[in-house]
Amino acid sequence: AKEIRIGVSAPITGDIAALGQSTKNAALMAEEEINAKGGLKVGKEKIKVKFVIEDDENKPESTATVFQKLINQDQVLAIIGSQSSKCSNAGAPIAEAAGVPQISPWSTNPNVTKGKQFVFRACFIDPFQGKVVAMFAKNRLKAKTAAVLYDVASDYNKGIAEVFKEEFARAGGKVVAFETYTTGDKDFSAQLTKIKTANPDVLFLPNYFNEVPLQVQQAHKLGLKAKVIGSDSWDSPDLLKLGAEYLEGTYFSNHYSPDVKNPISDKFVAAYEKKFGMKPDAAGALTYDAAYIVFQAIEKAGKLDRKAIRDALAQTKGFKGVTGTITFAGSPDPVKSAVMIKITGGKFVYDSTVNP
Amino acid sequence: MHTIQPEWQIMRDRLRLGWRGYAAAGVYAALVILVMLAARYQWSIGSVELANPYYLHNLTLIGINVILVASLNLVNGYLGEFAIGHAGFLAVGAYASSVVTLLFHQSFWVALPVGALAGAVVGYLIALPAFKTFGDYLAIVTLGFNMIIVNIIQNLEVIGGPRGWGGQPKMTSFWLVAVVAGLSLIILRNLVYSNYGRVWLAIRENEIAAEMMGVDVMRYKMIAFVIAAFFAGLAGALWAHYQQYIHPSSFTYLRTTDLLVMLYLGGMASLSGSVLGVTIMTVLLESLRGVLSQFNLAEWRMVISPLVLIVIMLTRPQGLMGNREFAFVPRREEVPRREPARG
Amino acid sequence: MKLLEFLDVEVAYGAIVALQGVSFQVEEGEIVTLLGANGAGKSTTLRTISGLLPLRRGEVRLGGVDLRKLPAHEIVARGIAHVPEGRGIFANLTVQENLELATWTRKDKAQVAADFRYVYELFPRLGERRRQLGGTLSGGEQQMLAVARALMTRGRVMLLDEPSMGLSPLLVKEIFRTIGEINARGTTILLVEQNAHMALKIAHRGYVLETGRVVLAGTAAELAADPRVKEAYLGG
Amino acid sequence: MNLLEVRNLSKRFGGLLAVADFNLDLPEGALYGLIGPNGAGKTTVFNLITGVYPPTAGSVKLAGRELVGLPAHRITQRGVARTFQNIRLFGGMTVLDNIKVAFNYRTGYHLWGAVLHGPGFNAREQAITEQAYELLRLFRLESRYDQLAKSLPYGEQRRLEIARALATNPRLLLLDEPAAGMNPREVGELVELIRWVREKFQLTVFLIEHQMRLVMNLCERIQVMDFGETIAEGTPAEIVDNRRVIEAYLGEEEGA
Amino acid sequence: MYTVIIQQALNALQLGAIYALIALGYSMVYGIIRLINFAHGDIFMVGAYIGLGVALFLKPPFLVLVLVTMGLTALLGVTIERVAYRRLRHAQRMSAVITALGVGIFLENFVRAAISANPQAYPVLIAPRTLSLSGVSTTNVQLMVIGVSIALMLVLRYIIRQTMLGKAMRAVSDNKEVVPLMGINLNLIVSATFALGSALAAAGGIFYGQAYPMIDPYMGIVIGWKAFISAVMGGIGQVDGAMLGGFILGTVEVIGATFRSTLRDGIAFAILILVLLIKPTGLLGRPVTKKV
Ligand SMILES: Nc1ncnc2c1ncn2[C@@H]1O[C@H](COP(=O)(O)OP(=O)(O)OP(=O)(O)O)[C@@H](O)[C@H]1O
Ligand SMILES: Nc1ncnc2c1ncn2[C@@H]1O[C@H](COP(=O)(O)OP(=O)(O)OP(=O)(O)O)[C@@H](O)[C@H]1O
Ligand SMILES: [Mg+2]
Ligand SMILES: [Mg+2]
Repeated sequence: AKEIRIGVSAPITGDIAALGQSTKNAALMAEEEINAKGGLKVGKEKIKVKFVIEDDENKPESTATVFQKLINQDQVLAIIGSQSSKCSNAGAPIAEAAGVPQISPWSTNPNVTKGKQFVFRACFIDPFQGKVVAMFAKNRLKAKTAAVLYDVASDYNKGIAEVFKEEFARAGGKVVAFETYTTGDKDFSAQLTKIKTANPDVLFLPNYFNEVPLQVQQAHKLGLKAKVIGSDSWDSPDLLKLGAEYLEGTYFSNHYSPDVKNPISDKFVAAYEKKFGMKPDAAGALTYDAAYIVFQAIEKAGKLDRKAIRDALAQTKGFKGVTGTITFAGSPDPVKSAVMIKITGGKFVYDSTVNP
Repeated sequence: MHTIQPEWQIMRDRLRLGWRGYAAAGVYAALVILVMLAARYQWSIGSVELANPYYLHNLTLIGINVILVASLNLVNGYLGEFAIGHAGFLAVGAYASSVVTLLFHQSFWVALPVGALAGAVVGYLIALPAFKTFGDYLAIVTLGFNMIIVNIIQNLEVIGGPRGWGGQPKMTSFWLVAVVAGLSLIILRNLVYSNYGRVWLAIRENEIAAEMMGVDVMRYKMIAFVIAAFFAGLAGALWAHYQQYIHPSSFTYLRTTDLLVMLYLGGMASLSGSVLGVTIMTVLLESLRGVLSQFNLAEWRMVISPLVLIVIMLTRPQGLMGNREFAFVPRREEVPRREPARG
Repeated sequence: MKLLEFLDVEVAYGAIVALQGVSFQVEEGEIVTLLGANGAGKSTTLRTISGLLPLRRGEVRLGGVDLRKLPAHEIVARGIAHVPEGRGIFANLTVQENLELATWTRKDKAQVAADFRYVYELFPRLGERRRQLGGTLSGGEQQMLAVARALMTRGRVMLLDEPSMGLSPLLVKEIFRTIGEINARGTTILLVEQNAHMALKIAHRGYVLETGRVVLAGTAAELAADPRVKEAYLGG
Repeated sequence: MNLLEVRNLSKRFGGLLAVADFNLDLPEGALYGLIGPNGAGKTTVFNLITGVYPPTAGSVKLAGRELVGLPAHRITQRGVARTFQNIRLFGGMTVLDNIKVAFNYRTGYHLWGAVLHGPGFNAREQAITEQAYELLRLFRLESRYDQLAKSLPYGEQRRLEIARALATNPRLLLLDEPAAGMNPREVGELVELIRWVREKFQLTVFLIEHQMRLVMNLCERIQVMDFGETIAEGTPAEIVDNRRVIEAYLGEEEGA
Repeated sequence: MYTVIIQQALNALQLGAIYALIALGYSMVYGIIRLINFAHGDIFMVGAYIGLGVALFLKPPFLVLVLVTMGLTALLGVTIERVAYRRLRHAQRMSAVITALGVGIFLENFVRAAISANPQAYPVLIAPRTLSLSGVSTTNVQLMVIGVSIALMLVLRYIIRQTMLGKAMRAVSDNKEVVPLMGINLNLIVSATFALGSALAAAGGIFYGQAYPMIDPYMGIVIGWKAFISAVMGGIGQVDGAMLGGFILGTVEVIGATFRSTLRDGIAFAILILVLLIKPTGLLGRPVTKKV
């Protein structure tokens, strides 16, 4: 039987395996939904969709191999992935050279799409988010001084941290401590002790959800008083499981909030919860959106041709997804709004929307 | 000595490459050409394309890893040390060559030797203090330098820092890797079957006795280490201009661990073992990928592959080819089938 | 009474057959010596008895009990005390600790204490150096410790593998004197020696091994007088 | 003319004075012995001469040139070779390669030669192989040339170790208990071998041994150590009658 | 300023104690059978998961929980030795090391595939209390981690120095061929070694879960390497050395992070290399005498 194959490159093993799992979940869900409707309508016929999901181990070198396999062995029409920017960066030259449209759900580093014809993303980029958080700290929280603790070995964390530093200073604030650690660390007390001496108004932690609880907890134990803010990497149901009490009253920026009345998002969250027994994280939601953007593009292209799909993708306009409205007009980086979420009563609660 | 002429005949022949050597080189070259032709004219059996770019990609990676593993074998197999910082030199080669092409806008043909030499120079600087220690202490010192190299890269914004660095021109191709890997293997083989290889093995077997044979142990250790670093640098330069994007996380101990597994799987002190180890590991991991993704079981790949590794090690503890070579790797004094005749 | 029996034993290291059908026996209370050139299979014989090597064929019996299926540590517990070639001292344990370990299987606390007194009396040098690490002892002292350790296992049969190797003439004499003394107190001894002169002096009987076969057997006096033995092992 | 002159050589390990004021004049072509109880410091003297340990004090001159301070491999290159009390062959290498290692500092080719395996390289390697093989022949080991050293029987390992030492082209050969673990007949053969080697290679030999048969048969003069100190020195006949030597080393009756 | 120094010292102690606990097991297995058990970090991880399971399903008192977890993890360690290492005991050293790497990767990914890739929150088994004294804050958990690991070291030290088992273990490390000739079952001693080392790692896992209450399948990798580094720095094979090494690595990392956190790893390793250059066999390692 004829089928439409779409590749997914996900970090199923390795340091962000949890994210790989939600990527896989979201992809399979999209696959199931579309096939339940008989598949995609291409030209006159309906064709079923098959996602080929491969483990890129969150390693750039493995991602390259995965892309080669997906493109040449599985003959996929498009690739969703990878999640971390370093992996998308390693895959992008391959997709570009082979003329296969690639859409990364979650790679926020500006370089990923730079100079590429075939590479897109479903999320906003680091500079935007860094600016959103800096403005929020300055204007909403009325902070005068700020401290940052981030993972120096991770491009994502570092990217946002630096934009934040710049934007916060531009807005008239002062960054009094700018501390780092390395992926896999569990003890941050040395850095936090140093931060404590600088006595900042806010502490910005643009780090992954599996590290943030330890950081806030240790900050708490050291008696740090600063308000804590974070970024989209906080978004995971596990964040609260791991340390709700210390996170009370903290804020983070995100791609979307289930609280914002949006039928698409409501439906997605409900279905996901039903199927997998947990709330989806942003990576899952973005993967789901990416899948549907690709679906739409294939149908619009009207033929199973990579170049045509790419052209259709580039014309995506006003796509309504779980994470908001996505438009690729003239740029592979969508112009999207961000939301700020506050952790209240052990829950993620929508706080405000920041438009670009 | 007239009486021992018959044995001499045998040995003299073994000193040369001999027909086996030429045959091996010929077969290798023919295979490479075949693959290239298959790629060029898209030969296929049924619907299976023979030189599918994915296969070509894996062959290319095998070639790069062969350079890495075979050179690491000098230090860990022949010299018998336990160095676990090889990924550091890979990083040096990758980044140094990228500096040449991306920052100085020079040709890749300049960058390639620069990468290798940078590896060698850094290797030399590290070997100086590292060989003051030995055994597991040497392991930690080499690991430490590897981490320091990665940490320095993370802190250098001009070369991308933790974001990684992309945009290298795609200069490395399958045929280039095939040629470079082939030449590297010939060079390593030549070294191994010379005074150097002999002395390395002697140091491995008994360092003090080697010293009593007049061996400047430190010097020979340094030579092995620097040569290994040279080839790692070379591999790094090739790799950076193949993948067109490099990231510090690709050069940590996890990468070195992969190399060690391939090395010891193939067997210590065996160049054909290194080739075999790399090939088998790559083929194993990729075929698992192929099979498992059919059933959406990608998450079991890393569960099954270590089990296979363990079973192989338990059944062949010395590695697939430990201390042995395939017959077609020409070697002096290989064991003759008959006792040498007394003349 | 036959205490130790070795019946038609074949042992191999991979493809190398080290013993090809060796038979001999040791009576209770005897000193029996095994002579042979380097590589004849003497050490292999001892290692087979104490279960360190598996048999390919044949039988080993201690007081009628088949030892073949037992692991080495149980064979020791049944009364074989083996002083290995090269002594095998635990270098980072003290003299006292080396001896204590040899009592691992023993439950008779009182007898153990008495045995400690006995060996320290037999080897006063060891008594002086109870707290010294085994590895720092001189060669002769290490040899004494190895013998003492074997005594502490309370073996009925002591297997000694070249106890005089590397010792000064004075110590060689002392070791042989001690072997005689241990035997006089009731321990049966199977002695492997290159120093055939001394071995035949204290042994009751002996066997000569050549490339894994017994080629000669007899009383010590017979062997010492045999021209072949004279030629090959006594240096003419 | 003395080939080896050792003056006031001492070595201290922590609190232990392993060698105290050791002196030796070894004439060119001589065959001397060193005996003494276990732990007397004999092997340590060899280790000091060959540069394995630096001495605490003293000097060692080979043909008038100071050896103390040189690294061990330089001392070997100057012409001092040795064997070890417990055999130290390159067990995992072939018999022939064991010998060929000794040529490492006079291969006559450099790294480039080895990398390229050019004609010069091949000629030199062949010459080395020929010389090594010739040595094996002299030691009746040629039929074993391609076996791993560790697979040889003990006696042949001893022979190989001596052959390997000779391959470094020494002027002075130090043998540490060459007869250990040999039976009397084998010792007899070893005596002949050492004599023959000395003639054939024009060597000066200094050896440590506990088997008096060998020492008395072979050595022109003997030096006796105890607790690091030299307690006697003389011809074999003088030594066997020396009271102190009998008390410390030989025991009451004549040596076995 | 003083408060910062004291605070940092406490931080260093806690981090060091965790490294030290795991380093102990590394060092012991190494000291006795010369195997760098690269799976040890993952045994620690599994120990933490077992502790979590026991806590969730049985809800026993803390002490019982620790003992049960130690027992179960010891069983795991013994099984791994039996299945994966015993056959390689007489093979060249590196074969077993590579097998250990394989076992480690297997454990990580098995736990991930079988349980979840998501990090798990660790239940609070000891009610945390923050203690503050003139600007220095610590918690009872922090003090417990430090205290218990020191206590465990003392126990281990006693076992190895004074008991027959300990003597037999040291004998195996000196000369394993001769051990059976003393009537001692070599396999039993090796199993005991793995049992002890794994049990300690399990204890480490639980204390870790109290100090950093979040565990994931890959947490053993980094900690494992650092424990290995600690063990080597202290002089591998030395129980005291492992402890010392752990504390020093903890301190060095804290100093590095305080001084310039982006270069922390670089600084930490530079210091480590320096230590090894000055004392090439680790701080408490016996100098290897090249006895000739
Ligand atoms: N571990 C081993 N592997 C292979 N062959 C061995 C091994 N040990 C001994 N052999 C061989 O078995 C034969 C008998 O050896 P064994 O050690 O029993 O001799 P031996 O009579 O004790 O000699 P020696 O006087 O040298 O101690 C020899 O040919 C020897 O090379
Ligand atoms: N590296 C070392 N460190 C500490 N002590 C040492 C070292 N080498 C030798 N010794 C000690 O020095 C003394 C002399 O040892 P040496 O090996 O020279 O004795 P020897 O005369 O050769 O004895 P044997 O006849 O038993 O071989 C001994 O007490 C020995 O323990
Ligand atoms: Mg023997
Ligand atoms: Mg000696």
